[in-house]
This record gives sequence, structure tokens and C-alpha cells, in this order.
Amino acid sequence: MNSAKVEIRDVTKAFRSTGGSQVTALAGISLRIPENEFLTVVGPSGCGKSTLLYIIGGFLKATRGEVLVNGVPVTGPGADRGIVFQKYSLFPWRTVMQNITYGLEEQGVPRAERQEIARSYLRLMRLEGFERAYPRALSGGMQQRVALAQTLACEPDIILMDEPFGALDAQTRKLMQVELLRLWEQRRTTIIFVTHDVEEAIYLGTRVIVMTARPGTVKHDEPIALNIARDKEDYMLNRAFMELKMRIWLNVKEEVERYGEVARS
Amino acid sequence: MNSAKVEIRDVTKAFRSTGGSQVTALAGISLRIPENEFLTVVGPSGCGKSTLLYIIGGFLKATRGEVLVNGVPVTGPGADRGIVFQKYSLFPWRTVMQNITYGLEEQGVPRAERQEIARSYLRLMRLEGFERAYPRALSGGMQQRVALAQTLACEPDIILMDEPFGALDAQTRKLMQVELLRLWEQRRTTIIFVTHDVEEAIYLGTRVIVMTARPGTVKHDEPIALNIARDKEDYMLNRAFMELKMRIWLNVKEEVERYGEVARS
Amino acid sequence: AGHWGFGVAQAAEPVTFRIGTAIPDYAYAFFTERPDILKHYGKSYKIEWVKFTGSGGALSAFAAKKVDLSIMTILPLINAATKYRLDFKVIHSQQDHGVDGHFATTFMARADSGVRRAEDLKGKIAGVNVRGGVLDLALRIMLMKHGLKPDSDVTIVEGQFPHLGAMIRDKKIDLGSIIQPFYSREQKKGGLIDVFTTVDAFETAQPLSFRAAHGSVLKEHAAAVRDYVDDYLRTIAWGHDHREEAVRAYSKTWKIPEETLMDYFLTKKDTLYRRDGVVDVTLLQKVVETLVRTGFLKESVDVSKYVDLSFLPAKR
Amino acid sequence: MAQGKPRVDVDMASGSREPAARRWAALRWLAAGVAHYFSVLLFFGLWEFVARSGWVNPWVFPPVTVSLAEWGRSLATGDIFHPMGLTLLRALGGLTMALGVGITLGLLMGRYRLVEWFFEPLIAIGFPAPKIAFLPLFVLWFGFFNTAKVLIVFTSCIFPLTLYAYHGARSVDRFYLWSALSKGSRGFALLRKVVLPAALPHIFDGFQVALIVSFIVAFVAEMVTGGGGLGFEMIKAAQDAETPRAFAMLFTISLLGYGTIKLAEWLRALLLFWHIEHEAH
Amino acid sequence: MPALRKIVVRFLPLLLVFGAWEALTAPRLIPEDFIPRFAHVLRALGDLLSSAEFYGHAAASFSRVFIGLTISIIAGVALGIGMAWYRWVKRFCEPLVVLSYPIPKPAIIPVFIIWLGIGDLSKIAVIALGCVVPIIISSYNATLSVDRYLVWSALSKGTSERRLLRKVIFPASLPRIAVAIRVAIAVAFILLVSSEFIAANTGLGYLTFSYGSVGSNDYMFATIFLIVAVGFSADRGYAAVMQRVLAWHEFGEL
Ligand SMILES: Nc1ncnc2c1ncn2[C@@H]1O[C@H](COP(=O)(O)OP(=O)(O)OP(=O)(O)O)[C@@H](O)[C@H]1O
Ligand SMILES: Nc1ncnc2c1ncn2[C@@H]1O[C@H](COP(=O)(O)OP(=O)(O)OP(=O)(O)O)[C@@H](O)[C@H]1O
Ligand SMILES: [Mg+2]
Ligand SMILES: [Mg+2]
Repeated sequence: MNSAKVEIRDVTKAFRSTGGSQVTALAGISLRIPENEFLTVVGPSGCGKSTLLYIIGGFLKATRGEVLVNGVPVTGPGADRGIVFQKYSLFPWRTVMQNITYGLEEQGVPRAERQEIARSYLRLMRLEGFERAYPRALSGGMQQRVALAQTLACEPDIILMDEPFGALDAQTRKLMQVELLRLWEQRRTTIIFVTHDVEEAIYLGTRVIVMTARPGTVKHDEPIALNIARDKEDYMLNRAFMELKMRIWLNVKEEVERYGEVARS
Repeated sequence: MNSAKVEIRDVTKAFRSTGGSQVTALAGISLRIPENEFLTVVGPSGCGKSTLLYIIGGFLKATRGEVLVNGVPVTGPGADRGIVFQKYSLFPWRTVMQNITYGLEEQGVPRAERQEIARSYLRLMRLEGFERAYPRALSGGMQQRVALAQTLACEPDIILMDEPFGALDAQTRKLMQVELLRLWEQRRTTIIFVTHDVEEAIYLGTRVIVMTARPGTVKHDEPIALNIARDKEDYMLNRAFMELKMRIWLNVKEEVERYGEVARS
Repeated sequence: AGHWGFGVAQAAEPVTFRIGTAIPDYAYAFFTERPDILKHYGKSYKIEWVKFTGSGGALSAFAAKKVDLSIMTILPLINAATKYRLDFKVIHSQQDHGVDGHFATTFMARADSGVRRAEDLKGKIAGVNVRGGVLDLALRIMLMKHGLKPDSDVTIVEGQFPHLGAMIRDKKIDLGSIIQPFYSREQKKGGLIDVFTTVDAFETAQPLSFRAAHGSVLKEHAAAVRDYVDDYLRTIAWGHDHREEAVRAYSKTWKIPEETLMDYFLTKKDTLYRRDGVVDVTLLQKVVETLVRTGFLKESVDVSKYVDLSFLPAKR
Repeated sequence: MAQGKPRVDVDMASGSREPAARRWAALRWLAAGVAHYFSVLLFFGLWEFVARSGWVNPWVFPPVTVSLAEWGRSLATGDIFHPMGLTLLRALGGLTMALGVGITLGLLMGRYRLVEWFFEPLIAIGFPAPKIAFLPLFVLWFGFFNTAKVLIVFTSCIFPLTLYAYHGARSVDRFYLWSALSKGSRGFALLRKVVLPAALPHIFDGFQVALIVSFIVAFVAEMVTGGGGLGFEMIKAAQDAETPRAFAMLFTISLLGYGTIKLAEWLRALLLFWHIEHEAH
Repeated sequence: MPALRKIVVRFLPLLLVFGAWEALTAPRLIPEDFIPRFAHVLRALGDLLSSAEFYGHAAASFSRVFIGLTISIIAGVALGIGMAWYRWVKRFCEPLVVLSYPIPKPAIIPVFIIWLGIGDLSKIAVIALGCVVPIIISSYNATLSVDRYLVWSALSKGTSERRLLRKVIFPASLPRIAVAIRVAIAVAFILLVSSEFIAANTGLGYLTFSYGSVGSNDYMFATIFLIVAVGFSADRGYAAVMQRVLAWHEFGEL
């Protein structure tokens, strides 16, 4: 069974911190993510979620273990894996429009087409009228939406998202979730999506993973039946959904509390 | 009736953007915030919530109107108004410990006492073991918690918080909420708290404000009976809570959708 | 510059001489201001002037063959001959010190300082334009002759020519080497007295500066060089004969006020610009011998080997 | 391999070394050293070749080996140490004074409109002025010896230092300032605790530039006004047509500068370890 | 009128300096042999500006400055970024580059003369070599401090490592390189004088030395004044251009 789109094999990551001591962010984490999976990841703050994404992205090297994409070990960043960072880093010297077209430019998409694609994303992200603004003139949520558009516009095979809706209001977030699902269904992309919102994790994911407190590994791995949440408007009141939510929530809670004790002891 | 702790009088803020056009972020917003109020603010992304906080903080000047604190017009930043920024800017040249003690240092608190206070916040924020780490070695959520501690440690009269729990996992967020409420009750601080999470707004606030889409004004102003949420563990299932939540949610939704139409037209 | 002779048509092209010179230069002023008084300029030769701030820089450019002709003074001549081992000849004189009662660089002191002779300098500070230069040597020779040890009995410092006078007045130094046009100015201001001159130091009048040329240039362009020297002497004659016009031209080039120039330029108060362009080898050799005698030069140099006066025109 | 690209933390795994491997390591270290200075060796090789080829007068442009030999001689006899000390004293003396004044002024200009209004145009007009032209005035006022030269170094260094500090102070992230202001920092404390550290990368750029300027200006001042030191020795050697000796002086200043620049880089890494630039090292 | 007042206020510091200059020199508090009266300098400047020959000198100098500066900017940015980004570039270039920093450029003019001749080339080399120092230093340090998320973002969008330099590293470092260029511009004008120190056919630096060595201080200062004035204008012009180029950059508030 080697059809995994992304395979994480026993990845450990240790950071050397100032003072020489070590922080182990990830400890022997293994995961197989098949093509077209929408994997959502939840876990206590500081447990290594971002670090995991950076390793899959090829930005950081694992201290031990490896990540395979399409069966090939990752050695560095590539255009097959798009990423939206937690702190949505836009290019400050590029306007909103130029930020969105960046990846297209790099792919050699002709100018006119680039503009057109970007304009459709501007609409999608409800940023019309800000084409020519520079990032510093945008609110936090607006910047985050530009970052989203920037990555989605490239149509990468695999998308890594680190709390991509964190700075959005509830309603805009909802809209974005719907759009993201639509794109995912259309493009059959593989998505790894870090979030703090358990409901979001269940609503979006085809599988939810709960990570343990630092050092992070997989604590809980739950496949989600598509029909639980996505089909109905009132899924929040659905019994199965609520049970699922409670189960995941308790898992996270356990970890947060455990960590509190670990740290205190 | 001049007992308002913070009074916002017809504040308008227009930014001149590159290209010479203007963006009106706030349009004639007026608010009276009595002492010891816990005001939570929700509203569509980009509606001017951060801008409002910056104006109260004295960092930005209103284009028109003024802000009074204790009846005195605000002319600049002051130690009476603490702030936690949306993009939690820690001083990168200071360790976690030094970041937390910064404000105390400025208040002339003696060293030993500073250390002690900081250590209690470290515990509160579950950051033990990271005293000597520099901000760049922290995860997003950890940085946010340091920023929280940094501001809370100063014990300001008024605290302005811009999505201070945005980068925290659900469980840690819960813990922080409880701690924040405890501090608020103890210290009788006035808090203005921007959030995207409607539940959080209701749970924490003594009053919730929904802002309109850009240009921002007050769309909806709802006092919250304290007993709705805070007293019970299972408040989420409480009927009054759910109704309230729905009401606020619909208000935000309306604004987001209206903006979509405004922008599209 | 490359200038190969290529048959008859090419021979008519004027040769370009790159001439290294110091500031201020006599010839440069008249060649550029009054080309009308020249006879061959632009016909058999042209000039590209390169102005140097010191004779040291001029010498290294000359040695590197970046100039064809160059100003030279006694120490660079000795260096060119003994250290760089260049093939060159001095072809005409420029300025002479002390000949015929003409001006020689004068070491001056404040009238009220008590310094009247070299021996009064014990414990004092003396300023020269550049240590290791010819004036520095003159000062040292003078001090030694009067039983003083340079550097221990007398501190020697550097100052630029235009400032030495003011430094003496300002009591920063007690003695300074003053050349023209500053000598005239200081005299006019008063309050300074002459202590000694280079003639006293070297015990002889000296050719101060002269023009040298590479052997190869002299060989390849003998005729053009001759024409150049002829024109050069023409400017000198013209200057002596039309002093007022000369003052104007010189002032225009170097921005020295005309009234200052009128006071000394081309008179006995000035260094001598010889009409015949002859370099007095005997005097020059005497300077060398003094340097050898006082230990500033390890071995003597036969100056005559480096002087070739055959490019001077036959007596007019 | 790209230096910037990895930007990963250093590999943690570093096993203990076998004695046999240690010899290899030593050899590799030597090879790396040669490789590191390859450009210098190449340059010297080229110089040697050209100087011996007969294209230039070897007395005017002596082979590098001759110059190095002369340099070695002056090091061996120790007669270079006195001028070296003089130049070092003047350069670093002037620089130290300029550091204090320049950085303070620059930071003040960056934070206070009034200071900026007054000094910014003066800096802009004073910077391109050739300071050397004012050396005689310095000599008149401050004498022939060290003071005038130290002061000319000071005046030359102060401009880049101020300008870099000024721009550094101007580009401090406004959230740092806001954060500090809302915690009660004002005036000098704000300057020292926030503006200074935040501007430190800029300030260090300025320091590195000023360091080089100080060496150059001290040397040139000695060339022009004498009074001992490497610059004076070099001009004297040039006058006496002792070209190898002149080059020896240049080697000395170059190596002295190299040492201090490396020291400054080390200091930079030490003081800016918190800054992201440190991660790339 | 308000416009005029604004200009006066803006340039008041300069007027004060010139005023102080005149005030100190007019009653001869500073000997005229060192610094002439400001009024005399202006007179000399007027005289120089009315002679055609002078413009030749100015053109020669400023074109050298321009060329030298351009070379130094291109080479400095390339070297600085290259040394920070590619280990082998740093390995190969750094020792030679750093060893060459502290070499006093005026001192090696004779060597330049041997290799590049007496003409423009040796002077351009002096200017370029001097100006390149701040630019290399700043581009090197700025490159090292480029936000790594920006680099990662670009890499994951298919930017090749070589393009990365142009698309991300350069623009991200630009605010700091811009400061270095501002410094380099000033240095270029200083070196304009030094580069013509030892040998020259033409140029304002040559005029400075020649007038200085015959004690024509008013003329000497007039040339310096002009150099400085042009340097100042260049600085202002550059600042205006940079303000537009760096419109995206967030400057700290005053
Ligand atoms: N550059 C670094 N140097 C040292 N330690 C680091 C570095 N980056 C991350 N860490 C540590 O690794 C751990 C995991 O960090 P990471 O950013 O992956 O957490 P996270 O799960 O994304 O948390 P959050 O939800 O708060 O964003 C943290 O404890 C952090 O302190
Ligand atoms: N410096 C600036 N220059 C120009 N426009 C600005 C500037 N800062 C903010 N704006 C504009 O003002 C509006 C309000 O911004 P603000 O940051 O207050 O929004 P917000 O309500 O905090 O949004 P979010 O929830 O996304 O953080 C936005 O449309 C933004 O584009
Ligand atoms: Mg994270
Ligand atoms: Mg905001």
C-alpha cells in the first residue's frame, strides 16, 4: 500500500535553544495521508503543529525520520506543496494584486491570465477595491485572506494550512470554509489543515488528528464521515456531530492538562 | 452622567492609502464605557476594530472626534491603558522573562518583586521552562501568551485586547478566559476586548458590541446578564445563551453580507 | 600614447606629450592661456597635462611611463637614477633657487620670538612642507651645521605651504619654510623675519626644478621635443618681456591675486626662470655632494649623466 | 551549497571522533583554510606574475614576494609596531568618540522631530564635504600631534554613524514603540530599551562602515600631515622610492583593519544573537 | 508666502551654519589663510561659474562620481547578497574583499595609475572601491535578516533559488541597502576630491588642490562648496526617489 500522497515516517524534531538546552517539538510522529484527504490537525498550543507543517513543506529538516511525498523523500520546498503561514507573511513590497499573482508569475502564467485569476480570488476573498493596497494598509484578517488567495491561486497538489482562518470573523470564516471545501472537491487537492477550532476541524476534515502536548505525536486519529457535518445546515445540533466534537475536545483537554502537570512537576 | 471610564465621541478615522484615495475605517463612532465594564467587540474583518483600539490607546489620532479617558481627552499612549496587539509584537531582544517584566521595570518595581510577579504569570500562562527563551523560539500561541502576560503584569486601569486568544487552542483558550475573568473581577479593570468568537464575546463580556462593516460604527449593542454564561459549566446548551449567540451572529452575518454586496456593486 | 611613424602622411600628425607637472606650473599657465605666443604647439606636438600634488606622485607616474615628460627635483632625480634605474634625461630647467640673487625658499620666524639664527632653534618647533623632502633636508643640514640634532633638539612637523606662515604667527611653530607667493604675502603682513634660505643650507644656489623625459621619447620624437623646448623658452622670454600680461595669464590660471603676483612674479623676488633653459649641472652636483657629506645620501651620483642639454635651441 | 537556504537549526547529531578521523579533520581544516584564502593567494600569484613579467618596471611595482619580505623584515625588527600603534590609537580613538556622539544623535534624530529638523540637513551637507580639506584648520586649533588626527577621524566617522542610527531609529517597528509607550516608557528609557536594540542591526552596519572609515582617515591624515604612523611611513617610503616598504605599510593597515572588522563581526553576532540574521550564520 | 516660509524653516539650519561661517570669518576670528569669508567664497563661486572651462571640470568629476557610484551599487549589492546567500561566494570573496576595505584608496592611486592610467579609469576605480564598502556591508547583513517566512513562501510557490535573490532577497533588503546607498553617495563626493588628489587632468578635486596649494582659499572653498551643494542635492533627489520606491515600507512614526 504505497499510494499515500504524504507519508510521515517517524519524524522527530529537536530545536537547540539559547543556552544549549534542547526542546523536542516532535517525537517520532508517523502518518500516512492518502491523496485527496482533508486532514485537520488540532492540538495544544506549542505542541509542534507548525513545526510538522514546516517539515512537510521542506523548510525545516527533521532531526530524525523523513517525509515522503508521492513516495519521494522531501529534500526542500517545492511548488507541489503550497503553504499558508500562521503569521500570514505577505511580501510587503507587493500590492495585494501582486501578492496574489506571485505564484502564477513564477509558474510562467501569461500576464492577462494572471490578472484574471487574481481578480477572481479577490472577489472570492472579498477584497475588491484593495488591489493596489500594500499589505501594511490591510487589517489582520484582510492580510490573512490575501495570503490564502496567494497560495490557492497556485493550485498546488498539497496545501499546508496553519490556522488560515484564525484572524477572520465567524461569518467570513464560514464563507471561507465553504469556498475551501468547494476548491478541494473540484481540484482533488490533499490538504493538511491546522486549526484550534474543533468544530472547524470536524466540519472541514475527512480525518481529524489530535496531537499530544510537546513533544508532539499523534494522540488520536479520527476519520470523519462526510455526511456528519457538511451536508446539513444545522449540523451543529446533530447528535453525532456533538459527540464527535466532545470526544476530540476531551482529547485536547486531556493533553493541555497533562502538559500543565508535566510542566509543573 | 460623566462617570464613563472611556468615552468615545463621534470618532472618525480615514486613512490615506497609496494612490491618494482614502479608506474610511471608522465613521462617527460613539461609545460610553463605564468603569469595570468588560466590553467585547465583534464585527466583520476589516471593519476598524483594531483601528478603534489604536485610537483609544492613543497610538493613532482620530481624523475627527475624540476619546476621553476619565474625562480627559487622550493625546497619546499612556501606562493607564495596556494593550495586547493582534500580531502580538514581543521585543525580540528580550527573553520571555524580560518581556514579561518590561512594564514592571518601567514602573520601577524592584527586581526581586518583578521576578516574582513574572514567575506567577509564567505559571498562569503555562510557559514554565521557557523563561530564558527568545520570542523567535516560541510557537505562535506561546508568543501570544507572553504578550498577554506582558500587558497583564502591568495591571493597567484599562486593558485593550485585540483578539488576544486568537492563536490558542480551544482548551488553553478556555483556561485563559477563566484567568482573565478572575483578574478582571479582582482588579476591577475596564476591558475592551476584540474577538471573532461570538461565544467568547458573550461568555466574557458584560456588554457586546457588533460593529458594521467598513466604515465601522456600532451596529448592535447588547448588555449581557452575567449569569447567562459564566456561572454554569454547560452554558453552551442554555437556551438564553443560544438565542443571544444567534442574535449576535445574525448581526455579524448581515454586515458581512452587506459588505459583500457593497463591494460587489 | 601610441604614436608610430607611418609614412609621410602620418608624420604630419602632431605627437602628444603627456607632461607631468606640479601645481602651480609656469608653463601650463602660458601654454593654455596664451597659445598664440607658441610656434610649434599643435603643429608638431600637442600636450596633455597631468597635474601632481607632489613630486613623489609625479615620479611614480613617470617611472610607470604614464607620462612622457615630467617635472623633477633633485631627490626624485636621484631616486629615478639609483632606485628605479630609469632611462631618462633632464632636458631643460624650470626654476632656480638663489642664482643671481633670485629668491630661494626662506625659513622665517616671528620677529619677536628670539629666533634669529639657526642655533636659536633649540627646543623649538620647525615646520616644513613634507618630511623627507628637499626642504626638510635643507633644514636638517642647517641645524646640524649649527650643532643641533634634528628631531631631538628641534621638533620638525609638517604643514602645507599656504598655512605655514599663519602657523608661525599663531605660535604653533617657531620656524617655517616659506615659498612664493606666500613669502610676498608674509612680507607685506610684516612681523616675520628671514632666518636662513636653502642657499645657506646647501651652501650653493640650486636648480630647483627641471623637466625630464624618457630616453625612448627623446629617441623617437627628438624633433618634436626640440620644438616643445623651443616653445617653452618662448613663453619664458615672453613672460620676462611682457610682465603685466604674464601676470594676468598666470593669475587667471592659478587664481593668485594679480596684486600679489605684481609684487614678485618674474622679478628678483621670484625664483629664476632662465631664458636659456640651461640646467646648471655644477650647482646640482654641489647639492648632491652636500647631501653625501651630511650623510643624507649614501653615495654620490654623477648628475651630468642624467642631463642632456642638446634639446635646447641654439643661441638665438 | 546555499548558505541561506537551509536556515535550519544545526544538526544535533555529532558523534565523538576517532583519533584516526581527527588527523583527517586536521587535514581538512588546513585544506579549508587554503580554500578560504584562495582568492588572496590567487591575487598575490597574479601580482607576482605581472611584476616579474617585465610589463612594468619592477622597481615601481615590485613583486609581492619582495614586498612581503620587506614587511616580514619590519615585523621582525619591530620597527613597524610604533607606527602601527600610532595609527591604531588615532583610528580607534576617533571612532570611539564618534560612536557615542553619532549613535546618540542619530537615535535622537530618529525620534524627535525638532532634532531631526535641525540636524538632518546639516548631516546631509556635512557628509559629502571632504574633511581632509579642513585638516589644516584642525592642525591650527589642535596642534600637530594626535589630537588633530583623532578629531579628523571623529568628524569623518560621525556622519555614517549618525545616518545609520537615524535610519535605524526611523524604521523601528511601530508596534514595539506602541507596546513600550503603553507601558509607560518615555524619553531616554524608550530610546535605550526599545529604539536602541531595535535599531541595532542598522547601527552595527554603521559601526562596521565607520570602523573602516576610521582606519582610512587616520592613514590618510598621516599621509597628508605627517606626525608618524603607518600613513606617514608609507608616504615617506614612496618618496624615497622604497616601494616594497610602502606596500608593507599597506599590508599592515589592511591586516589591522581585517582583524578589527572580524572582531566587529564577532561582536555583532554576540549582541544580535536574538535577531533573525543570527539564524542564518 | 506660506510656501516661502516653509522653505525658510526647512533650510534654516543651513542658513544658520552659513551665517555662523560668515560671522566667524568676517572679523577674522579664524585666520583667512585657513577659511575664507563666506562672502568671498560666494564671489569666487560666481567667478568660477561664469567661466566655461569650469563646467568642463565639473562635468568630468560628476561623471566619474556617477559611473563609480553606479558600478559600486551594482557590484556591492551583488557581492553582498551573494556572500550572504552562497557559501562559496563568501568563501571565495570574503578575505580579499575584507582585506581591501581598510586600504586607504588615496594611497593606492599610484598603483591604479600604473594599471588603469592617469585618465578617468583610475579615478572611477577609487570612487567605486570606496563606495562599495557600505553597500556590501549592508546588503550582506540585510540579506541575513530577511524574514524566513518570506523566503519559504516564495520557495513553496516555485521560485528557484536564483530567482529568489531577485524576487525576494533584494526587495526585502532594499530598505537597508537604501541607507547604505545614501551613505555611498556622500562617500562618492568625498572621494571625488581624493581621487584627484595625486594626479589629474581635470576635475573639481584637482581644482581644489591646485587652488589650495597656492593659497587661493576662496576659490578652493568655492569648489568644495559646489561639490557639497551637488552632493546635497543628490542626497535630496535620492531621498525623494527612495520615498517612492519604498512606499510599501513601514517607517516608524516620529
Ligand atoms: N526556532 C525555534 N527554536 C527553538 N525552539 C523552537 C523553534 N521553533 C519552535 N520551537 C519550539 O517547538 C515547539 C513547537 O512549536 P510549534 O510552533 O510547532 O508549535 P504549534 O503547535 O504550532 O503551536 P501554536 O498552536 O501555539 O502555534 C514549541 O515549544 C517551540 O518553543
Ligand atoms: N495604515 C493604514 N493605512 C491605510 N489603511 C489602513 C491602515 N490601517 C488600517 N487600514 C484600513 O482600515 C480598515 C480597518 O482596519 P482594522 O485593522 O481596524 O480592521 P479590523 O476590524 O481590526 O479587522 P480584522 O478583524 O481583520 O483585524 C481596513 O479596511 C484597512 O484596510
Ligand atoms: Mg503554530
Ligand atoms: Mg484587527
